[in-house]
Amino acid sequence: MSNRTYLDFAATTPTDPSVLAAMLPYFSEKYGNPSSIHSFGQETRAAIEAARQQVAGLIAAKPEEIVFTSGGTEADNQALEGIAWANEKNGNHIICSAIEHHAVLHCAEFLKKRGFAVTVVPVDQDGLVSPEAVAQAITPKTVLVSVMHANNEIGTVEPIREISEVIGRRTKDEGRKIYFHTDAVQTAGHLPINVAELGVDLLSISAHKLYGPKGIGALYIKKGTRLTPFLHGGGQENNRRASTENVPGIVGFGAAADLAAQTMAEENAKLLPLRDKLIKGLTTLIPDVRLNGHASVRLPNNVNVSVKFIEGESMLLNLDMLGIAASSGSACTSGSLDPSHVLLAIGLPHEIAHGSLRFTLGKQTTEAEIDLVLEKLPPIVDKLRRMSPLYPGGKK
Amino acid sequence: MSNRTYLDFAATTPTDPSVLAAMLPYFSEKYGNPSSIHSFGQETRAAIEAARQQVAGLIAAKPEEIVFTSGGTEADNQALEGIAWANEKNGNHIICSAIEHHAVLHCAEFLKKRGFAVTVVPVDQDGLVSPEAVAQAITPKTVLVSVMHANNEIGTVEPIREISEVIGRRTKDEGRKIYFHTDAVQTAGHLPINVAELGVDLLSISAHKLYGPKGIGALYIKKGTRLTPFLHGGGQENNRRASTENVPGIVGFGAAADLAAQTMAEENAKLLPLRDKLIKGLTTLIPDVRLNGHASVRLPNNVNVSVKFIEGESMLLNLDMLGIAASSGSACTSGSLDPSHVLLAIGLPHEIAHGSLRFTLGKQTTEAEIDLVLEKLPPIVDKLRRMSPLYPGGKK
Amino acid sequence: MSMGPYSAKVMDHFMNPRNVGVIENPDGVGEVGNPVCGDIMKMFIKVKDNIITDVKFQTFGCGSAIATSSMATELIKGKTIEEALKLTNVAVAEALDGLPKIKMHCSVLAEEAVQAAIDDYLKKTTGKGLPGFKPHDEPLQEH
Amino acid sequence: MSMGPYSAKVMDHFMNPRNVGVIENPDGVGEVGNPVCGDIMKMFIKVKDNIITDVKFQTFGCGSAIATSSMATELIKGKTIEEALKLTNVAVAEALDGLPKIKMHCSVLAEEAVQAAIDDYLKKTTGKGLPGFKPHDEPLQEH
Ligand SMILES: Cc1ncc(COP(=O)(O)O)c(C=O)c1O
Ligand SMILES: Cc1ncc(COP(=O)(O)O)c(C=O)c1O
Repeated sequence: MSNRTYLDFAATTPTDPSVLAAMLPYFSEKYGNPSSIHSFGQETRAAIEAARQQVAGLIAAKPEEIVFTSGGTEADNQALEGIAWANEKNGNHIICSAIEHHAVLHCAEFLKKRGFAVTVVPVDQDGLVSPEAVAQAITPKTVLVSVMHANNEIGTVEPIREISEVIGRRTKDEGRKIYFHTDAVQTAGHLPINVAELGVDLLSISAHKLYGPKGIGALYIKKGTRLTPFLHGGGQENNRRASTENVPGIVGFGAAADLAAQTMAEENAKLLPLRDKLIKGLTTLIPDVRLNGHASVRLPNNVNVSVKFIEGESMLLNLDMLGIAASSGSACTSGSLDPSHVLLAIGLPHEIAHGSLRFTLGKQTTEAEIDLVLEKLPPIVDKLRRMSPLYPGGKK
Repeated sequence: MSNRTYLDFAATTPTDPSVLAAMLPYFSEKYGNPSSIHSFGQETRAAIEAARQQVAGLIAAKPEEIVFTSGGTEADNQALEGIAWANEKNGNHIICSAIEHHAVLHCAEFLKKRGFAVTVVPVDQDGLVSPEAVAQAITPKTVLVSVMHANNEIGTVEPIREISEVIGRRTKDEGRKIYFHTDAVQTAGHLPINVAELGVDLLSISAHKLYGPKGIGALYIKKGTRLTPFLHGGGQENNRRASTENVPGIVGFGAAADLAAQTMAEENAKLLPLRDKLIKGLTTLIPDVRLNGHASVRLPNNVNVSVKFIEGESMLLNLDMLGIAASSGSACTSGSLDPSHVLLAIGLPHEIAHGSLRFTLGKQTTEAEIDLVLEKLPPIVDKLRRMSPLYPGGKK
Repeated sequence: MSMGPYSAKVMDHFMNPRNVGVIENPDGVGEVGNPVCGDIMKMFIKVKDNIITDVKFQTFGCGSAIATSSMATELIKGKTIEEALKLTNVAVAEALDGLPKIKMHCSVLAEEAVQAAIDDYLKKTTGKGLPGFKPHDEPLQEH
Repeated sequence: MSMGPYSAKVMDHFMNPRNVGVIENPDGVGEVGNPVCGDIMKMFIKVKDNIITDVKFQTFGCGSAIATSSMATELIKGKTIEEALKLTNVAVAEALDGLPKIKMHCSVLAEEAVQAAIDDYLKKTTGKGLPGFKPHDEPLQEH
């Protein structure tokens, strides 16, 4: 199908053709198991070590600090469970924000059933986590704090460095390490990242959010950080992640990381005005529309609005009939009927939360596509509002 | 590099070109997130459901009984931890065989640290698990038995159906479910499998062992089996495995499963005589060589021999210099210096275990390659034996 | 273009819903659902000689909420009160060529909206409502 | 073809090991390692006027075990006993352009094999062995 408009880049991105090209030899030609001692194994081993350098480079880490995973979810799960199990004897308290991805929140729930205590720190109406609130949540039992780098639904970028500073201070006071994890799935490859400057011990990435393939991700693990492996088995990834390496996926991830490092600045320079045009258009052309997330401290590609009186899926379906792909809430949960926990956390009432739309822009996005949305959405909203029992203007 | 001879198909297989072709559209063209409601998401959702049918078909399961994972290791870990956590209240005892893959054994070790008791059932000199021994190991606290379908190192095929029968009897006696898991990573796509006939509740598969891509696998979960998810996060895979689906990997796995179902009989008819020629040649041309694993109840592509007085890696390196790729012990552990736990379990002394070689045949294997091994290996053995302090013939 | 997770029939009733709107001076009005679960259906009926002569609806909700509302109005228009009361959620879903499992609760809402309107009509005309009628006010879907 | 995980120097000494074999009536013989760890090295020396005039080895073990044995014999041939005793495992590994981390224990074995042969030689000639010499008999690698 051609002529479709994809504005759901936060859900997933197309694999860049150059990335796919880098991967291709590793399926049927260079297929050795990297753990094998023979030439077939040595050539794929070299390929994954080169990719490790590329991924490390994207976040200014050392290659040996990168462990490849099957995606962002595994990276998040590995971070939480890995630190929790390895530090059980030092404490059983975990802190995360209210707007973390379910890969963090549901994993924290799992640990809660296994004897851990979890504090969920709230956010303000813009979706910002307060470093002070994190500081106050820390107890003598806290072993891990997890706050995402930027939220996948509303695009708010969190003050990770400031949070790391308060954690650092409390670590000193307590005389014992409190680990800090950030889920950078929405920022890696999109915003410049330097792990030392951010001050994090652990950082999650997922390749398919940065024009790499699906099913591959990484966890940055600061040198010296001990964590219990999540996948148990062979000695791969320096005994930190068992299972035969997804060689083509890793190679693709490396290529995507390289490409992102090169094109990030240029991409963002293109996306920012498009994002702002869309925000301005939606909020001025359609009455009773509000922008969700912080007005300026937000991802350069994220637009999230609530359209009062109507529901999100019905807007999405109408847009889809016109070939426009957007999302309401996060892709992972769009099969669910619950309103987004993120939108509730920023204080939206249920019916407004149900009426949210997310447009996330990317490499392929053109101004014509933004104009198309601004042309097509208002009549859709109008039609749905006229159907809605909540719309004051609907009753004659 | 051309003219190389790959005889390490049990470590990993090349992705079949037809499989890669099936995957290709799902990188850069059909890239939607299957959880998305729009057309981009619906087309990939349809693709993974079609692949689920193909994989289910390979083992005579229902599509809804298949959960995709990142590989064999995750499938094994999900089976063990999933059953363990979900049944904690019913019992805390797990049984596995001494020759399980580390993905089972190390996961059992992890659970042992978390309060579970683990019984490791020994094997006989051919690597066979005795159903009687399993029956005797069952206690009122047993929740799970895990015995692999065929061993990856020595190729012995286990009596799964017989073991399932004794477990079924004990389940009746105990009046409570004892789950049965089998790691079929080495058999799926290579031997006909019918989960109902095998009588298992859980079965692990890894695509890269059957000419599919690396980084994708599946766990068969018999209808009605409740298990705690291993990866926590979004609602993918019917709430059983969070994380954005590896769409190209899943599509490739499906294509590989289909292909395997079609070609299995023919492949095995080709491999059996080649395997037997290699076994016969090695054991007759070289003195003091023994076959490891069962003489007849073994995988059609597996040859594992111990060459007395010399060490495995030195043979591998010599073979590799001639372009012949083989393995000593399992690929996953060939970076390790411990002798294989499987070879020790069948009763080999350490120095004999250290001197083992595994040749595993596959689609591309030709008789000329078998002849090449039979021509090249004897002089290598001769040379190394003449260097060995253990070799009686070496002292003039 | 794609039809998302829905049948062609659902998409037709969603994109071109029948009987949308408000009836002035209705003989019965029912409203079911709530903002928490994300679906609200309001149904208006006109009744003459025990026959539903006109019906209109307003819905806040997802695609299937709108489609089931539309289909339900079609299925009861011109029917007697007794016939309309026999309408089940399964019948609505079947008339739409099925609904995704997680959307079946919408058809329940549609059934209840019809009953709520009739309940209101009966109250107004006979002084007492539909015996035993009490719509769900909790989200109905599986969690 | 590939050289596996090893340097070209390691592969050269592995494929073409120097000084393989047995010395009849040696002045000293040492054997270190054991079958459990998978490496056994046996070293034979001929000594004349405190100088190691000939040396041979036999090794059961992996590629680096053979290469380090070979290199160690090269490094002590023609040297005095005192010079040979100064040979360290690090020197052996460096002479081979490095070894993978998990194979460093092989170089330790090679150093010890030299010392064991000299210990035997000293016992035979002076009646007492190398002061404090006691080779590892446990596997040395990390687990
Ligand atoms: C912020 C965030 N964290 C984690 C994930 C999970 O990543 P994956 O789907 O690759 O497992 C996602 C996306 O789905 C995300 O947006
Ligand atoms: C029997 C067996 N189980 C499990 C595994 C693990 O599979 P994977 O490497 O795909 O995680 C393997 C292969 O490595 C295997 O041979």
